[in-house]
Amino acid sequence: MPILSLIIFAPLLGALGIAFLPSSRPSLVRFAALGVSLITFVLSLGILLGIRAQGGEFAFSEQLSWIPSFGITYHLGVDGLSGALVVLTTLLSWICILASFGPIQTRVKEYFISFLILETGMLGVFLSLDLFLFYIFWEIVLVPMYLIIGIWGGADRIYATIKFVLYTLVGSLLMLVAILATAFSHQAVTGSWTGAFDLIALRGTIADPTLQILGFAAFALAFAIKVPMFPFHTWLPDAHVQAPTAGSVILAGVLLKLGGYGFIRFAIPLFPDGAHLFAPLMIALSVIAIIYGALVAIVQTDLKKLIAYSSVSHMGFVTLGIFTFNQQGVDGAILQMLNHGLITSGLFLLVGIGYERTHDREIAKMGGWAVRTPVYAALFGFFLFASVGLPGLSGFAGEFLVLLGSFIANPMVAGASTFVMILAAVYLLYMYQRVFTGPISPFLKGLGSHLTDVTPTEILTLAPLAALIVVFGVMPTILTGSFAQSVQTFLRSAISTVGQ
Amino acid sequence: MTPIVPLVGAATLPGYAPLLLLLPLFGFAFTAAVGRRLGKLAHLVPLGAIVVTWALAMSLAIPALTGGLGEGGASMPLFTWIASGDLHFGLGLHVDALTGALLLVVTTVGALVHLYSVGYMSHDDSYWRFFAYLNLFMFSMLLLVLADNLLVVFAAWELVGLSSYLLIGFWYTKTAPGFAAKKAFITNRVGDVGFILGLMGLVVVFGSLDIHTVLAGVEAGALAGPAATVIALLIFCGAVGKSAQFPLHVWLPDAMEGPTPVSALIHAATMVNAGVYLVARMSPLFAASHDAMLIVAAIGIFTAIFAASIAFTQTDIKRVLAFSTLSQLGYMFAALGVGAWVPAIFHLITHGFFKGLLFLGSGSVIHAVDGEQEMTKMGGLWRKIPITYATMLIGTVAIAGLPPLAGFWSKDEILGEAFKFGFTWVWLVGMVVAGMTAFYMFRLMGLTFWGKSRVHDDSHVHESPWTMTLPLIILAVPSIAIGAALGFPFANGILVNGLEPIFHPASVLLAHEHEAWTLFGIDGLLMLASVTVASVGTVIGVRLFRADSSAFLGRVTKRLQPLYDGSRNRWYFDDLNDLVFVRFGRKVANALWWFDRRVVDGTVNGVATLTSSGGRGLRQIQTGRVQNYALSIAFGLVAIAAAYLVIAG
Amino acid sequence: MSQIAGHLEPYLVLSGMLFAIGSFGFLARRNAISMLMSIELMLNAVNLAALALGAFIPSLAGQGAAFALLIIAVAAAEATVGLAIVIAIFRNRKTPLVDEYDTMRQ
Amino acid sequence: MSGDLLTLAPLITVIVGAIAVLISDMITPNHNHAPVAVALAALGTTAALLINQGGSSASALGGSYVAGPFVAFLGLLGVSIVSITLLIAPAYLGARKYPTAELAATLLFALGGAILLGATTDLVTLFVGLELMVIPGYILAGYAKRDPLSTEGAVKYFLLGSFSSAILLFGIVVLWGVAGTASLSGIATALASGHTSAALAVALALITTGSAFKIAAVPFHYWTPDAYQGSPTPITGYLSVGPKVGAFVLLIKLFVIALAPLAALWIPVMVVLAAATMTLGNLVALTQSNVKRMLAYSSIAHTGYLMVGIVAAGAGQAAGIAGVLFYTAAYAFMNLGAFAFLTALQGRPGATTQLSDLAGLGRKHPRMALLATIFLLSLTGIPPTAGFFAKTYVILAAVQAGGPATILAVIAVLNAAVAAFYYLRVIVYLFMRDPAEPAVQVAEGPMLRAGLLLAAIGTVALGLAPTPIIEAVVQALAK
Repeated sequence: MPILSLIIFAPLLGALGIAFLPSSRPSLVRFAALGVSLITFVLSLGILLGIRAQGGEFAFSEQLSWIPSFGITYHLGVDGLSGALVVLTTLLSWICILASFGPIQTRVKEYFISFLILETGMLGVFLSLDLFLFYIFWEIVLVPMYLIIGIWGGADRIYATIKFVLYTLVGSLLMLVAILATAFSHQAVTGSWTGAFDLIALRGTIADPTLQILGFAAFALAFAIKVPMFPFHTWLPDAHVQAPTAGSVILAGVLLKLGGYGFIRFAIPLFPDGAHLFAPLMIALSVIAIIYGALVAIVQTDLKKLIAYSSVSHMGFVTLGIFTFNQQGVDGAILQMLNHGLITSGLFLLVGIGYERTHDREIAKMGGWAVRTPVYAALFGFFLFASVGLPGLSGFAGEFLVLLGSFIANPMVAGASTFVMILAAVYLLYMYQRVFTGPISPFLKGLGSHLTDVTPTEILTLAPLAALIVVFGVMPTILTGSFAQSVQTFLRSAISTVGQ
Repeated sequence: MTPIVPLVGAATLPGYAPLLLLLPLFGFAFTAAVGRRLGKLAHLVPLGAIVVTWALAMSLAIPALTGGLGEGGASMPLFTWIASGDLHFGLGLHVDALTGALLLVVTTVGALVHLYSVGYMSHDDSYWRFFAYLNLFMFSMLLLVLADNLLVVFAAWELVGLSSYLLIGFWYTKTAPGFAAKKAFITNRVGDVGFILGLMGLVVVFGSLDIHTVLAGVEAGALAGPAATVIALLIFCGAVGKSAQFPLHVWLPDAMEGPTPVSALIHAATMVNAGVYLVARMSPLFAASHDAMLIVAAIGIFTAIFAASIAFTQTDIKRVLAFSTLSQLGYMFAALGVGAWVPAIFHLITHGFFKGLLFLGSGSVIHAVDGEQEMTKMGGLWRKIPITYATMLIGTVAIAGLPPLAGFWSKDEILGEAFKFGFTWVWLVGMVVAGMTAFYMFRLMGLTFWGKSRVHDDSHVHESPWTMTLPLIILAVPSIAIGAALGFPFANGILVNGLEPIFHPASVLLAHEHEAWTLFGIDGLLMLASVTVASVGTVIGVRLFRADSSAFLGRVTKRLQPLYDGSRNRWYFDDLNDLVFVRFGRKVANALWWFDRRVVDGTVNGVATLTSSGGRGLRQIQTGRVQNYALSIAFGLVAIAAAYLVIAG
Repeated sequence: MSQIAGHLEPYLVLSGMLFAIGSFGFLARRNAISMLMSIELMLNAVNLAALALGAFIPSLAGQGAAFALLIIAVAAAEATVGLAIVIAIFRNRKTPLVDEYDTMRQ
Repeated sequence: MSGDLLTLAPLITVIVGAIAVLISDMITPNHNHAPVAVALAALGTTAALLINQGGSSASALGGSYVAGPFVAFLGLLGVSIVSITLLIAPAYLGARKYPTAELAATLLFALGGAILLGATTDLVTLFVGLELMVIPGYILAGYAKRDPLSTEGAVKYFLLGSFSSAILLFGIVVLWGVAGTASLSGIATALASGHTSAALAVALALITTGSAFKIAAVPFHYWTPDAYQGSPTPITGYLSVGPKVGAFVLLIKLFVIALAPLAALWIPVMVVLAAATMTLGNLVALTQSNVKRMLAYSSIAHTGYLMVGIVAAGAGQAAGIAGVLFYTAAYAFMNLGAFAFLTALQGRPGATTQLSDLAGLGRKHPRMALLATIFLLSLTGIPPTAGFFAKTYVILAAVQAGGPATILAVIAVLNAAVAAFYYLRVIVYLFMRDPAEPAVQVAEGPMLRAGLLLAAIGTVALGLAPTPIIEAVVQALAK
């Protein structure tokens, strides 16, 4: 049974079904959407268990001929890496849908339809093994996100959403050219289109040095924009600030990961020589992103912007780890992706919860929030320290392994990056102190009884994240073990042929 | 000779050992979850947990110190925490004499502080939260001393930092604690950056962070020269941060914003000793680099005198104690730096007890004068709160280093060994500090208890409840006796015998050899000297502050105005930090923020604007007139023809 | 007469000149009708070329006339449609001058 | 002779159909649907005939007319274009008291021209076919004879069109003379030497100019925006796809087939023209506030993308022609769809097509807005839509061709990103702005809905399952 297709298209089918529900009954729509996403979540847990049992590099493979004249196939497969990301996606999806129950009151139906389509797109990206298929899902993700930010976003949403789409589009269109060039070179070499778009068939076969360099450059640009790496990051703060809470969550939790995943799954295995050529640049940009993002975060006045810039800093670890090309670095990078997905999502959920009550994110207006809503403050503190990289919470293992990997590669790089440990503490604790501690601010006082503590539903959205943060903090080996094989394959495929 | 036998050879800990961690952890979890509903009973579970923990700890510490566990101590591997490729960072417990020494202080003072807090915090409405945090701290601190892997030590290192953050900022509705907590955490992080980098260095060299593996490697000479120096100093950075040594000392005085039991437990008796423990634990690593040792000694002794000089003029009772803590910690690092490992740990223990006592005492004072901390608003309290007075006096005598109380033994050993190992300058400064210590401590006593009362309304000044005085009394005992108990007979006490094997390899690396201790020889003289200095300080202190002699003091300060101001303002060090890191750092961040908007994002938007303006320009050519259109066709034709003729040649 | 009659070039040159004149007329005139006439001139120039080529190039013998005929037919069709359109706009604008037909621009 | 008739059957059916339409109109005057019905019937028959011709290839008129898969493909495409136009037009014309019979007849004549153009193998028939397809265009542009804009557009279109026709014709004649044959393949062989005389260069220049005008390439594009904006919206829809498809067939026949030996000569020029065309089209479209005019400029940009395919084809990549053909099909559906949408918005006479008119449509008419979104996404080139595969196809061809073509491909995708801005802006107005006051009155009616649906189905189907069309295209070229 094609379980992967089932997982990818379950949300889409759900969306179609919801399209026929009456708009007049929003609660029905809400629960339908939640149900669909929960089913998808359960299914994805199923494959997670199956991966080990199946063996081989990719489990549950499906391959159907699609556009035979170019050897384009509908090829799906899952391994430890994509499996983990798929579960992250399905988990965050239902959490987001649940978290949208309250905030989204206009055009409810359209909203949840877009959200489920978005989920399909994201899952497709993680499960595609055919470059063409991958690209299609990659682009599909844009549309619902465009609508989610543009329709349900904040005051300046249209500028933000158009910026987001155009920026991503520029990168991905060049990637499309690179994909086609790769496919054609394969066809030119082998004389047939068979496998010209198939990741597994292409890996390690691209000899043409120019294609190695240009191809990698094009892929890297697309992924660097998505991650986002310095200096392609400026769409992120705008998008985050304008997006509705769930949008921010999914953006930080999954969409940014598409970039990191792209590097590991496609860009580097396909173009190892190009990757090694660009590695110093990528590492430099990552280090800049790590430090720069943190420094800029310090002076942010908007809660969401602050977390957005912290994402830039945290995602810098991902790219840094990947381009160390050693076990620790890559393990760390993947851990960092997953943990950033959990932690930052939590932070955005919390900011959203606060926004629900205050309709404001201006740090300067806050102060002494903890006085009124201790539980909220405590939860915020928890996710905040996870984000600071406190050992015992999941953030630490990833960052440590990345730093260790980069130290092995080049101690100077590690030395520079490690300083973010201080900066992260500075911008997060400084924010926490200004928002939650001290005497209650006039603005918050003015809200009176509106400033309620977290509701059970909101706790329900945060609890799974918190639990996972603790579990993966104490036993990150659960994760590292699950994707160990993927990392091995990656490291093998990442060996530069011109290197020796 | 294999001083630290590798893990395999070591005895295994009794099965209940993990309870040392699990009990406080449970206490924390339980109280955090339901403590709120328990109201004034919230302390029962945490207190119970800690008392049991104390009993268990003793059952391990005493044999450990008396060699009952064997030279290598005992271990118990638990599980692999982080693994990547062939690197495994496991969580395991290890107890040896050094651990035992720490367990002794940590659990004893810990248990007493819990008891003390029952009274001290009784009026606080988030009573439960306080005990939850205390248990979290105990868990972290015990993890720190029990862990057998440096990465776990680092984790615990951060966790004690967290609990310290939470406890300093306990009264979050006030502004100051928030600042102080943040400052503490961030300053510690500065040191931790060095720490973690050092650990990475060790991983690269030894492929492991298992303490025994690393140390065995160092003893085998696998790490030497500049590499050793760099790594040792990086790790020392962590110690400097946690133990508040210069220049990262700034957080500790502010940390006094926390409730006093916290100051006693975390910022006097236990957490701040973590740095000393770390350096002692890694003694061979430091011993492998002469430069590193020198720097440790220098930082230590400088902090000692620097802090003491500030303590002279502070008027907040807790801050005086805070600076005295810095100063005493400086002693310990000086001792470590000169290779006097055992005395360092010895002083750690004694200081833990009497400083704990002094802080709890000061808490009792503050409690008595309802929240007042300014000594200028105290005085003459000894009649009102005799128990507090008596116990604090004991503590003061102990810290002053007057025989036969605890401080004398350890401090004397430090100074003696420093001299004997040829660090005359350390010894000299140490002597001066000893005198200063005695002086400012008696100044504290004088301003607080002697002279006539300056309390604006001393009608309801009252002695504290038994839950508070009992710990004082209990702590007074070790403050008197523990020095002799552990340190006598000289150079052959329990502690020496217990710790010697642990530090033996380091001493070997330093080529220190111990000649027999001679009462009527160098050792006797040194002892005499230190006692003399201490007594001098004491006498001056008592003379000046027994009765109110502010007139004379006024004249002295007039003469030494700049020195006085400098000391009063902590030698302007916080202002310097504020200038360099806070103000300048903010400028940098703002500059980057400007850069991000104007340059990075500016480019992006610039491209967009350029494109659309290009469009606006181009649409002008659509004039709407057929002739122009026709003309452009004609021109196009000509141009193309020309192009063809050119290409065709 | 007969000397030149033996050569293809003069015809082509003539046709080229006619075509150029026609184009110039089209570019220069402002009156829609005149522009239409200029186009007719251009088409006739083409016809001339077609006939000449058909006459002089053996492999094209006979095709020239057919080609020319088709061109004339097309030209006629164009002219009809053109006049209709010009009349239509003249009704709307009351002027034959094309440079006043510039409502739509940019 | 009877064989000829069989081969010519589709063409004849179309012409007869056209006449039948006019007769039916005489019989039942001022009855708008009868002529359309007749026309659709004729189109149906034509389609059937074309399909059954699709397999084999037969020739008629002494070999200057060759029916086969290629003609079948073009014919069917033309049939769908004309059908959709006929379905959407009545709602618009009816509301403005314009007849539909003439429209139906003219469209059928034009279709005949297109079929002829697709089937021809020699210059003479080529020109005749072209004119037969183009001249109806002039009539259609001026279809709203009482509307100053419509007539103004028509005049511009007509004057410049016939001017360029003359230029093209002159070029064709000279080429004919130089090559000494009218047969396209014959010309290719005659020029095989690759030797170029001045006369040939001039002929090539004239032909390039003439055909560049027909496809509306910069700097010969000026007529497009005005003619498109002026014409009644559904007719604009037709003009933006029908003649364009024909013009690209012209390019394939003239450049890719006849002038293939001179590719080295014309490729550089084509590359420059293509780059200029797509860039100008997109940049100016960015600044338009009138959707109709914006789409006019966007159609110029699409010409640029299509030329990429021609360049690739010139460089010897069969995929180039295939790409062009697929693109024309995709473009036909998505662009007609977009114009069908605009038509629907102009239910009331005098209704404008300003962006602001679209504000909040997503709330008032979600289905209509959804369809519009599909067309716009396809025009942007977002998968899985026809537009995406079309772009991909020509870019793939360009990448295969390598050299300047690849650079052109990169320019093309960057342009696509620019284009995304103005297409997405329409979506912004549809969904992210509050409804305009007074709200637009959307025309309804089964025919219009059918037209929209047809276009949408084409757009999505070509996106989700492009294989059949690709196969058809590839097969059409296998001759």
